Amino acid sequence: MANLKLSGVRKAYGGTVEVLKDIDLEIEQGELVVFVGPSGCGKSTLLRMIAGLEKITDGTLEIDGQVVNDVPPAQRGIAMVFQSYALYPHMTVRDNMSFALKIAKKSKDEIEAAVDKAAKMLQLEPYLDRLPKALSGGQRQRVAIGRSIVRDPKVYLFDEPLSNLDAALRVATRIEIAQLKEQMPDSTMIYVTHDQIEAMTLASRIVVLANKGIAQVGPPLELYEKPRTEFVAQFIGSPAMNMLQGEIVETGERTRVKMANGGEAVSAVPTREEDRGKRVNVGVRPEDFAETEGTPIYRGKVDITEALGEVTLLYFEAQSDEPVIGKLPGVHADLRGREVAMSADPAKVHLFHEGQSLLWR
Amino acid sequence: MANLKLSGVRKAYGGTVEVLKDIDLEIEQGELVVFVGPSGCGKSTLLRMIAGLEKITDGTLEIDGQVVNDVPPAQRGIAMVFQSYALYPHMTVRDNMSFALKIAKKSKDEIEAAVDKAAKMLQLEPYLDRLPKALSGGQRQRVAIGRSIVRDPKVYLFDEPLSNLDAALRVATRIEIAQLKEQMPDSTMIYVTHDQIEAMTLASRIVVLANKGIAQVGPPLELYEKPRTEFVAQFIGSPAMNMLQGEIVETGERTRVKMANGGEAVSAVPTREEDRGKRVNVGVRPEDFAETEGTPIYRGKVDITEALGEVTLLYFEAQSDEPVIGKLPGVHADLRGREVAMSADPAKVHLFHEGQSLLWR
Amino acid sequence: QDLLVPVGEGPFTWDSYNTFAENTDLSGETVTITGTWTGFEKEKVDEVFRYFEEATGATVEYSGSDSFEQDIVISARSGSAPNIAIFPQPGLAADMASQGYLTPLDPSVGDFVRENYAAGESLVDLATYAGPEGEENLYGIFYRIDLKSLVWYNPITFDEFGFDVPESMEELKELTEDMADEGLTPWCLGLGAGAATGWPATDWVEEMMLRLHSPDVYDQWVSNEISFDDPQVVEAIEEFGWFAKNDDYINGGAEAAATTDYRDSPSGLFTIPPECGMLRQASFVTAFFPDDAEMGENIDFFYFPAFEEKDLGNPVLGAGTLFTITDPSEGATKMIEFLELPLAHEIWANQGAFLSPHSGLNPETYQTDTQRQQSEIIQEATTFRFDASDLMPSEIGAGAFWTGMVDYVTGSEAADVAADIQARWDQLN
Amino acid sequence: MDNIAGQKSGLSIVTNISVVALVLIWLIPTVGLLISSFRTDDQITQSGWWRSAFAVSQAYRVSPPEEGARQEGDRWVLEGNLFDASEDDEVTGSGQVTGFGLTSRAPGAAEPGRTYARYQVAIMEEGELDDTNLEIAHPAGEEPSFPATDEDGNEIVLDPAPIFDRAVTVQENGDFRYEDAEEIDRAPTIYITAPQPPDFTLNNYEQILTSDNMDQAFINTLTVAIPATVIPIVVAAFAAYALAWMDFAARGFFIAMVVGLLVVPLQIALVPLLTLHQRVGIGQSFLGVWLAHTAFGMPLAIYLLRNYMIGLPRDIIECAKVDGATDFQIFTKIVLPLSFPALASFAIFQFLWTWNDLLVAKVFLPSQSDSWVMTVKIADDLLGSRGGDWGILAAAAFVSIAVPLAVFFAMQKYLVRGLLAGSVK
Amino acid sequence: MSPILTGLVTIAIAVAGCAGYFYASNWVLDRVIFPPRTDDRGRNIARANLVRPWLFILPAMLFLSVYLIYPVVGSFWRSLFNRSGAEFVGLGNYTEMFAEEGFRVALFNNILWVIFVPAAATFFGLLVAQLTDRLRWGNLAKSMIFMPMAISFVGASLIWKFVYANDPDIGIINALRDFVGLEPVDVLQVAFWNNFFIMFIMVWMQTGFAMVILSAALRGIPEETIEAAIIDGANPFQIFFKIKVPQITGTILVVWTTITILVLKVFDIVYAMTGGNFDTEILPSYMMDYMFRDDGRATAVAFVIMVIVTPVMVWNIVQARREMR
Ligand SMILES: Nc1ncnc2c1ncn2[C@@H]1O[C@H](COP(=O)(O)OP(=O)(O)OP(=O)(O)O)[C@@H](O)[C@H]1O
Ligand SMILES: Nc1ncnc2c1ncn2[C@@H]1O[C@H](COP(=O)(O)OP(=O)(O)OP(=O)(O)O)[C@@H](O)[C@H]1O
Ligand SMILES: [Mg+2]
Ligand SMILES: [Mg+2]
Repeated sequence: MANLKLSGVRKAYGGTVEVLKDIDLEIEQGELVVFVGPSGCGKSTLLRMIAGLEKITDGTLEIDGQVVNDVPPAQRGIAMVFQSYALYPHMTVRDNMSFALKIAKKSKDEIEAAVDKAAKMLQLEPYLDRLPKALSGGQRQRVAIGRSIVRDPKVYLFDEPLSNLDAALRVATRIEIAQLKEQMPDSTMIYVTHDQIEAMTLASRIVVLANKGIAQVGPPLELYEKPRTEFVAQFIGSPAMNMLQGEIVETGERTRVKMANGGEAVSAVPTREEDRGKRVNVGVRPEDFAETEGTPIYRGKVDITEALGEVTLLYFEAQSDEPVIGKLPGVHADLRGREVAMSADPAKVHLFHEGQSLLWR
Repeated sequence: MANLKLSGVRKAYGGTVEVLKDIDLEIEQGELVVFVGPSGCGKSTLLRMIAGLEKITDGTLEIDGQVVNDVPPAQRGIAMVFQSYALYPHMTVRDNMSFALKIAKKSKDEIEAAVDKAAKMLQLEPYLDRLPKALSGGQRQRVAIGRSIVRDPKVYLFDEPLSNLDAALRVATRIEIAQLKEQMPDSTMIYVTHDQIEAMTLASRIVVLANKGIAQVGPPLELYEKPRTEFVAQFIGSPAMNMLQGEIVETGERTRVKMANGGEAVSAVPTREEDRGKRVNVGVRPEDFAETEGTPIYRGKVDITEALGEVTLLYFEAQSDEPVIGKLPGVHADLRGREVAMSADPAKVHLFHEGQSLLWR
Repeated sequence: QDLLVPVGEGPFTWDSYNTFAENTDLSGETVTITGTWTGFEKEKVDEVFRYFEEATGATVEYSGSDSFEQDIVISARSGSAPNIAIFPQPGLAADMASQGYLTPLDPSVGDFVRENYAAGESLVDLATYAGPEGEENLYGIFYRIDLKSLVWYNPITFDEFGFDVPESMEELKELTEDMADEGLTPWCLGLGAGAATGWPATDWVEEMMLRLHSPDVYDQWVSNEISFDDPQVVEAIEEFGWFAKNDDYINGGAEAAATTDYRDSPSGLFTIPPECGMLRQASFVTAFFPDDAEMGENIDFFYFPAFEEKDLGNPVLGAGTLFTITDPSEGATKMIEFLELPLAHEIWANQGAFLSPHSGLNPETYQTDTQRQQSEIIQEATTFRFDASDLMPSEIGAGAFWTGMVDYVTGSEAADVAADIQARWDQLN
Repeated sequence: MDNIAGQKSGLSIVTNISVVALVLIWLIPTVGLLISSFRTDDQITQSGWWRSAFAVSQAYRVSPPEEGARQEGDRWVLEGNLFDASEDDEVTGSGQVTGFGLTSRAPGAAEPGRTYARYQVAIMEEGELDDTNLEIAHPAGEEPSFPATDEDGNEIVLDPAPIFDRAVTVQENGDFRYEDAEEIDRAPTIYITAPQPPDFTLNNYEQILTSDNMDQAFINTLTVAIPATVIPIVVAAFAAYALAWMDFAARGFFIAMVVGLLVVPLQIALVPLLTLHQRVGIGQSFLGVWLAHTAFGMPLAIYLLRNYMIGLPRDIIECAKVDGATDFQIFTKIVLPLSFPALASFAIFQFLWTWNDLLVAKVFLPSQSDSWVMTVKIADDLLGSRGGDWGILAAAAFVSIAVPLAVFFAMQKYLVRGLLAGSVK
Repeated sequence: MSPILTGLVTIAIAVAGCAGYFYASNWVLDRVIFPPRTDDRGRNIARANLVRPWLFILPAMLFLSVYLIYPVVGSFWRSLFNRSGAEFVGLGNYTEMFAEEGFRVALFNNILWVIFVPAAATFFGLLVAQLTDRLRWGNLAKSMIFMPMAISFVGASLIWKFVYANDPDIGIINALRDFVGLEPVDVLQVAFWNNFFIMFIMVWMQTGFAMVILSAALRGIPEETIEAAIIDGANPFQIFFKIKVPQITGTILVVWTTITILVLKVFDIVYAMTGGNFDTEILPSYMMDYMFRDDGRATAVAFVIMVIVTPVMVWNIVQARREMR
């Protein structure tokens, strides 16, 4: 139940390998912030710095207004759930959950009350006397969460807590975490994940990390709808947003772009007169493409179709390096090998400077 | 370049633990058959029996018309790609690929030609002299495939070959496998996977295993559109198909069902007069649901919404054990907590006997 | 390598050697020998064997080992015994003979010993054992004799302190007390000898047995006709204890004796200031004197005296090593023959720290006067007895007796120790 | 974990100090031995090895020749330099007198530059007058002043006056003046103490390495140790593979058997085996030692290797099967190369063990010196004949340690890896 | 022939002979007995595969049977006969032995050894493993501590004779006593405690072994559990005792067992240090006193040792069986 503030945080391993720099971020009490980013971008490192498991090379970390750079992990009032669960394998579920409290020399009654409460919340009561190895993956993850809860920390930290679970369990546990958050609206949570769906569904705000820094911070849908950079645009959403080159030919409330491959795109992004003639990248998400009879944004021969039942993915024959992908609802196996023309709702056509920032800002 | 026939195949570990029984399956030359099924259902076991790595307890396995139950793996003309790649860690890529040929005492030239050809096909030429540990996951997987190709086997067996790769790589390698199959249209492949998208996109036929046997065999879209059992219906597609109880009130070309929770469903599944009054399960995929003003199939309060950008998942407050989920295109965060009525295109409303088989057959 | 002395030179008895050499040709044959001599002693005995090689053309391979007693049993059992084994103890040889591992010598050897060895008869007796079938045979020939009843001292120290060489045990005990009074530790005593730790103490007890009781009692003790815990034996042990269990009398204190190596013990005589005044040890100990030891100068010896009041004469304790054939061959037989030549004895005598019972040996060949004097002691002896522990069964003489003495020196009561040893002896029968 | 925020550095200091302490305790014995192996026997008994870097004071007896003695008054006088007079290199080399005396009891009783004299005095002992010698140090050229009592507390009677016996004055550089009440007709004995500079020597090693048959012993040890290391590895590796990866009826039984035999004390086997060897005609020979070592190392070898091999990925082995390899090929081409760390770590153990073995070598090898191994050579020959010769012993110990240490340091990294997989699982 | 050459040739023959067996027997099996001819190659290969495990395991089992099982059985049988082996005495050797003071002392000491040495070696090994875990010079420290492993028991005894020497100028212990003004003592003669001084030599040697294995085990502990404990507020001691040690109990027990077994085999140290005097005899050295003199007694002692090891052996078998599941 706390707010966190990172100012100018930098991390360099061994003094030389810089992993993160200039991280400024404020997290309010009650938020659930998700860190996403490509593998190796420093998500775990940032989380571990907040936990105190890594030293902060430069900058300050404040929790509730207090600089805690040199405060040992145990005194920061945080709890962490690890990707590998990190349960103590030689202790029963109950002992796992009460370990921190015992270390803190809490009274027996107090411990029991806290453990029972958490166990109830997480439906772990039947397993309290089992050893971790006698639990399924999902149950283990719940124990790991329970272990955090009993400590009643100011901040919860989750490092890819679901990535070791299989698909079905992952969905179920994800929903459980969402419900848990709802039961503890005041708790602050920071969550690291690889999984877009987790990020989109759980986060109150998503922090996209890239290139040693923060690429964008914002609520999930804002990132989806208004990615600030091509990187974020392509990172959020799957398959990634298509990027097509073009040149602005008409400005104003709506913008018209002449595509390099001959088509034409209309975007709801307003431009000013002086933008005319500028080269832009037109971004269209595969799911926003639709077959068209009129002037298409893109026209190409379908190389492969993947029919997923619900939707069909169209892989166009590559004309440049970047593949173009379309996603049409329903089944369209017949499109394979055919020439298809695609366009999109102007509201869903994004424009990017070649210099990467979203034009319309 | 062979066809396979399993007749009455049974597997019992240690003579008592029965894992598979009554497996009858014919695989034609040139097919790519995917085995799917819940974890532990025996997919790997079946594949390993075909490979000769497990003894067949009962029944026969024929390859090209010859019973091969007692033929050792090496003589069956199969090649297998393992989930863990199973590269020989102490051999270079080239040695890995030529191992089988050396064992078979092929001439040096022959080996070199085969390896070079496979390496070219899989774009492995730059890595031929590296050790596996110096390769990325995707490259390793390609080596594993290349190792199979050089042997020019009758049947390729893949056991979850992509499950150790990260999301992006998985997509890329999946497409590579699809292209590979296209280059070798005559080769027979059997592919085990957990991943629905892989199954849907790669398979010429999918074999769904469940309850020690085969639940359904068919082309992917057939399984999606016409699942023979509730199990298959719920297994294929994500989130799983919603199952709602109801009672047939009108029969004929179209069938009307009165739902247990008050709604009404119309299905394009034809029924006969004598079916009237029968209790059925109405299956609707979340993505087939749409908001309606008219009589809904289902009406409920939205408990949680998960906005994925492209689509929004609606989790309805549970009225019975089975959760009901809707998937609407676009963003609908505002639906949270509201009462929503859902219906679906009659063509997409599936009817199941309470006894599990799809009615319309 | 050159011979120690070129054939034909010096006061050595060459004639018989030359005859032997003419009559013997063992070219190409190898004679393997094992024994306990290692280090300097091995070097010396190798010189002797070199003359055998020179004479016969055979090759002699001698190996000396500290654990000879074990090794010989093991190799005999595994059928890879050497041709000749040199036993430091008749006891073990008797054991081996009874198990059939030794080959009887030609009776002529016995006759030779009787005629040509000092106390020849007894030396024959000591080497005559019952074989596996119970028949008695001569199995070995003694070669080197050690004189045990010697006390070594540093004349300079005696001179500076004004001590005189004692003539009787009474005087020796008095001297011991005097030294202690003067602040000089009287005795150096080292019982340590690896696995054989304790044996020097058994010599003391044997000396005391000979000085307290008649030789008959000694013989009975050896053959266990009187038990080990007989009061007479206990008395001897305690007499030893008078010296050894008094911290003031022993360099480093009585307990230190048990861990001091016997090869280390002489050094105390030579240090400045001296660590002790006297050392009772056998003649071979000169091998362990420091390099700068010079007989008559800073080291000398006197006879370990007898009690004047007992009137038992001048008993002398000795020991000897015994050549036996463990794997018969022409070479082995010839080697035994070779030992009958005075030269075989003279060569070692000439290298010092060696006494021989061979009467044909030219005394001039002794390296030092000391050796000559020692051989005189043997001549003057009224009683000569062989080391008792070497005659007892090896489990006692090379086992229980040793450890018992260590126990005694480090605190146990004489009677208890003796009883333990007797108990062990009882088990053998 | 060095990265944890707010960590106290005190703990790491304590850790460092404790490790230093432990390492020192562990090293001291060996270091002591090592240093001692470079010292002469005299030095070893004179001063502890920990003081080997400093000069030690040592006492010497010097007898300057009596030539040149002359009479001065009622005394005979001999003058000269002790260092010149001495024939002992050690004495000459020291070059400095730190003390001197007239008896070996008190060789350094007087400081250089003073006079040390012996008088005959009368003392009162238990009420009776007695004569005794009294040694006393006093400034050179002066008369001594006698103490009231001697060292035993007896009163010294100065009347009649003490009678001069002899005196000596020694300067630091060794110049001396010896006076005697009687004519000097033989070399007088003077004791001095002089510092002996630290001195290290390779003599001990030279003696050991050039001693009879040492080279033979070294080769013998290798002849024992190498096959006794390789044979069990080969045999055990095949068995371990069979127990890990091949399916056959009695597998479980054999595994239990191997584990059970792990603990059989090998002494139990010596007597029966020796008899057996003799009966089948092997007797005492290298073949016998190899067989014995192989067998005694076998349970541990199979146990370690099997544990390691079973940890190899099943997929790889199955893949090789699919590739057409027979079990023999799988073993030689896949499993063996992959088990290298385990093989190496067992090899280290077995090598150390066979190299250092005394018992098996004594029992199964002939007792002749030409088939001695190093341990036997050291234990039965060197230790025996040089019981008190610490320097030689120390050098001998180091000679025997050298090869195993070299092997150990060379293979160390495999040891850890092999064990990691072997015993920890 | 020079000894080096002889040595090399014998080494080569020995090693080649051994490898040759496996190669040849496999060749015979595959090519001669069950050749994979085209008509019935499947069956022949399968049959060859049934035989092959036995080919692989045969030499090892031969060694084990002849050199370990046969002696165990043979020894027991021998221990029922008198010293010369001629007369059957039943359990006579055992009863006589147990009646003897010396044996009881050895037995008692041996029990001390079995308790103290594995415990102390494991303790020190664990301590060092833990302390050096994060140390920059940890590997160096470990090498130093492992070094005694490479020394023979005889060599080690020699080293410690130095340390324990009576003379304060040779023995460092007495030098220290001397330094603080105490009388030198002969530590090998201090009743009862001398056992511990001798045992410490073994501890000194085996600590390295324990350390190597335990530090590998410590490394194997998942880092996250430790980090979780740090976050839970555990101090370094609590982390060590409550998190690390419980997670490696299995390894600790393995180390413990191995050292226990070794302790029951080693006679050299006692032999060289005291020759069994001063009440320091242990069973293996006691047995050596009788070996080749009284085989009846010697084998009886060996059997007592076997009996002491039996629980350890059973425990190991149980452990191995469990692991196989
Ligand atoms: N101890 C370390 N020393 C040096 N570099 C490190 C260390 N730990 C991590 N790194 C590097 O820091 C970068 C960030 O690592 P981090 O684990 O934070 O990435 P991540 O975003 O969590 O990746 P993933 O999604 O794969 O978990 C990586 O490039 C990694 O190689
Ligand atoms: N050696 C064995 N002995 C006994 N049972 C086994 C053995 N191997 C597998 N099984 C059981 O057989 C069943 C099928 O296993 P299999 O590995 O074929 O499943 P799967 O469908 O491949 O599962 P997954 O998707 O998790 O890979 C499982 O219940 C498993 O527990
Ligand atoms: Mg991470
Ligand atoms: Mg599987």
